Amino acid sequence: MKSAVVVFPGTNRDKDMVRALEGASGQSPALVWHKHSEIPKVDLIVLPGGFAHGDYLRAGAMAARSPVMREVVARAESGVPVLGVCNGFQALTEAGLLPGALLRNADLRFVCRTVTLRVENTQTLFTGRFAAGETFDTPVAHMDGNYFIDDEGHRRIAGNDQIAFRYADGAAAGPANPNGALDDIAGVFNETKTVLGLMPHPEDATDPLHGGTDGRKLFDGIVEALS
Amino acid sequence: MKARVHVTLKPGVLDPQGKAIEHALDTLGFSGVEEARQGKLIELDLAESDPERARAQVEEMCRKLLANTVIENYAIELEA
Amino acid sequence: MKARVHVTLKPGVLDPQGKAIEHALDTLGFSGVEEARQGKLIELDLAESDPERARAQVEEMCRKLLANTVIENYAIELEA
Amino acid sequence: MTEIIAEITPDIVAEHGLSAEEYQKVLEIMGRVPNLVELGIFSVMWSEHCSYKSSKRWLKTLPTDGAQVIQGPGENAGVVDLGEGLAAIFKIESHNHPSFIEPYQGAATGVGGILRDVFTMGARPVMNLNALRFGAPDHPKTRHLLAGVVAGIGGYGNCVGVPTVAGEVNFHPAYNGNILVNAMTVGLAPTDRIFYAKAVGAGNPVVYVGSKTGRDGIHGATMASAEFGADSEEKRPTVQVGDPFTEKLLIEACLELMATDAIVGIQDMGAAGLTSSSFEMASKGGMGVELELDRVPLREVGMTPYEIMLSESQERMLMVLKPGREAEARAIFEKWDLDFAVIGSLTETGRMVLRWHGGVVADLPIDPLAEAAPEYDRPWEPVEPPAALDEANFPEEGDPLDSLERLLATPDLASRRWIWEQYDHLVMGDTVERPGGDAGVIRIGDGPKGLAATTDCTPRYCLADPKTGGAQAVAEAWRNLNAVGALPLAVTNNLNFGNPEKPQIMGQIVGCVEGMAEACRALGTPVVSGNVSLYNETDGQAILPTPVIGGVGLLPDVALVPGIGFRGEGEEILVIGW
Ligand SMILES: Nc1ncnc2c1ncn2[C@@H]1O[C@H](COP(=O)(O)OP(=O)(O)O)[C@@H](O)[C@H]1O
Repeated sequence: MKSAVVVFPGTNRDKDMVRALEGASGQSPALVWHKHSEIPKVDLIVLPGGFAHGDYLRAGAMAARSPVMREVVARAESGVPVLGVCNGFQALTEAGLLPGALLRNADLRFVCRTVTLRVENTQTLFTGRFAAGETFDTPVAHMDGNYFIDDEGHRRIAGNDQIAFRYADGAAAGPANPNGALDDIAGVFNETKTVLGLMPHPEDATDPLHGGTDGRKLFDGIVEALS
Repeated sequence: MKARVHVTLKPGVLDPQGKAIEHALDTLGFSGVEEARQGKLIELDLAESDPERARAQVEEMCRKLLANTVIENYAIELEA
Repeated sequence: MKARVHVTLKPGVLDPQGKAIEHALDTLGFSGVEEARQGKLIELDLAESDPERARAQVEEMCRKLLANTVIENYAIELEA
Repeated sequence: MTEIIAEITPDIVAEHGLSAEEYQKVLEIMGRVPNLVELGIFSVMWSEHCSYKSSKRWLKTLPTDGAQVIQGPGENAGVVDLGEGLAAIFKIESHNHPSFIEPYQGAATGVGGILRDVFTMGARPVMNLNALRFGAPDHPKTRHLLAGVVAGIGGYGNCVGVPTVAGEVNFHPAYNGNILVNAMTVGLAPTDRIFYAKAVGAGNPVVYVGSKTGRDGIHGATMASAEFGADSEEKRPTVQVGDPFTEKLLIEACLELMATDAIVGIQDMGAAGLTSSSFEMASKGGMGVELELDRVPLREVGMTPYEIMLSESQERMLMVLKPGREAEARAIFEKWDLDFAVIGSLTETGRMVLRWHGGVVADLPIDPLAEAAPEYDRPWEPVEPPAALDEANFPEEGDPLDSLERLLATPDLASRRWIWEQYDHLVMGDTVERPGGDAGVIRIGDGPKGLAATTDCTPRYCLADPKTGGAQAVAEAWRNLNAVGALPLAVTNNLNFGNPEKPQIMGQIVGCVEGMAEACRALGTPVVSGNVSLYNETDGQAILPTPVIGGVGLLPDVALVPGIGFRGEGEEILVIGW
């Protein structure tokens, strides 16, 4: 599987993501700088975590409007799978590739801890390795992860199986839902399930040193689907 | 000319900052606050001096960047 | 009655958000923006209906909570 | 010489924090009455903050050598050899007064400052730590200060993308009016690419990079050394706002340029900004420097030379490049959307000459000023050992489980999860031991080696017996590193004390430093960097003596980190070294 990781000024989980992709696919992803308007031909485009442009104005807002995003949107529309993690998820919603928006955490504090996710749809190229209803542990680290969508949108994404992951009871010492997200939503797909965004960081749960390797299933599944 | 943009959350969108302000005001003993909402104020200094063109420009800025219309409304005020 | 509070950074205080907005607008091709500053807009629904008492209340809220007077100024508008 | 101000009055001298004798020295060095710009430069260079005038005599007694030490105190940060061509670069620094005035921004810019000290030397920052002291939990200001400081540390470190892996927090009424915010950064660099602040080579360009200069924190350096009074909240505009996004860009741009061989010397603009950075770089290289202040990137119109030289705007660096490398460097900084300006050059005159609007606005000798920086052997009184406590005065303890519960609920022992969950402690993907254990641990590169770090101090011990307290802080850091399986290598320290002009306070400093030195010698962990914060008093009330130790150690294999949790039922519990 060939992949590309988009790097914005302020991206800071690019290295974590590169390692996870290398681990799963055996190939080094291409790094694409935000000012570039071209992306090499790849099987997967990834927007990693961080604080692109400082998250000033709104998280992901400025990243979503950088030159490279025009190409990301075009590729996504032509069916190339796109994965956005944390800041990448925020940018994908800002760019209109995913429904909803990510608001400030309900308690207004940054949160970094391990949470448990329940896989809500296993019939996608991203989640094929998971069993229906399976839960897994992965860290979160964000200030704006409070997923919001209006009622109509909520019904639509629920009806169309676009909810990818929900926060569930498990690893966390605190409440299962770390940020107040609507309906415990931690990740969503686009209509065709070729674009996935999620707040948690599966890339930081791929090495035994991370305290768990549950995140590998996601990456291994993607590689399997796209190779 | 100067433009002032108010970006506010749409009705129905959860406003954690507003809620936190309500709560803090209450804790501080300010009792009569029925609701608090927090939005953004963006002040722009524009080279454009024609009000109509300025407004059109700022409208476009709002749609393209300053507001996320999935969750936010915006209002523009111009000052000479 | 309703009150609207504008909280802005004092002149001279670094405004990273404003700078970033300027930069982003420029990248998007909006050329004539000489300066952008970002502040907060806080809207309050007050039980108080007397304008003078309302203003005095909101003044105090600003000093005690809504503005960080180390680096911010505030301005109050009342709406009936 | 362009006229800056007509007359330097005794009031103006006093406002600049210079004593009558110190001003006399200024006159001798200058051979004339200084103008305001020059006076401002003397003032910041001779402030406690920059000159360590009260503590220098005692800092010299600390052990700073060892086979592992590549660079001890005196540079932006200390450097320790990790073997296999890698070095750890680290330092701790205080941002106490600014954090009391504006907790979020004060703490945030404290993190920004210590990060710059470390990446200035060529290191990629890999761990942040902090040591915090607040007033009584029920004091009306404590909640606000704690929440603001923690949010500020997180707000900056999380955005920059450096994991905050450990720290400590204590509460005591002695900090009610004077909290402590000490931030530490540990970075990694190849041993053959370490950068120093020494400027050499007449004619070499002096380059300014980073953010623009505004009227931030003018007089901040002198404020940080002045005792607090009731009016201190009036000194507010001296607080600076941090821009972690720009810092992140600055890290990446500097490291990119450092991968070439274009840099001769580099120094961050910390307290006293352009003044201390240019001054120190020239002084270390025995050079003179000429700056064209018109070329300094400015954020505001109408800034004066005085303001430009004393501004403490954040996220700025000063470099000396090899001749002809300007274009290459400029391309890197412009790629990262940062300001880049050649603002002057090195000379052989040994003088600092500042030009502005076609005239000379300051002209002063560098070495005499640096050498004549005041150094005081302040009178001190040994601290009387406290009377022994009589066991008979303590009530019989009841049920041990009850006592345990009560202990765990005290603010000084309670879980710090609420704090460290607000810090991104996982970014970079190398965190092995998260906060909550004895020391933070990260993996170095692809492993198996790891690096451990901790911050420690028990102020009440230091109050009761400074020497033992100083030694204990080192020993505790040592044990915390040991407990995660690391071999302690070296320490950095942050000496937080009250007003050194009081002999009792000076006695605490002397005692703590003595104990610290003795323990460092005994344990083979030299002091490679540090920071001193004095005058931590409010209305004459000093804080507890708080000499914080930041320790760094090396692990042969991160897979062997024991971790703090009991692993399973039936396992034996041992107590060692009782
Ligand atoms: N300000 C802080 N930042 C990060 N971690 C912290 C902070 N304060 C405490 N911790 C972490 O919480 C744990 C317990 O803290 P503390 O009780 O101060 O530990 P100790 O007494 O062992 O130094 C430690 O792992 C420490 O690293």
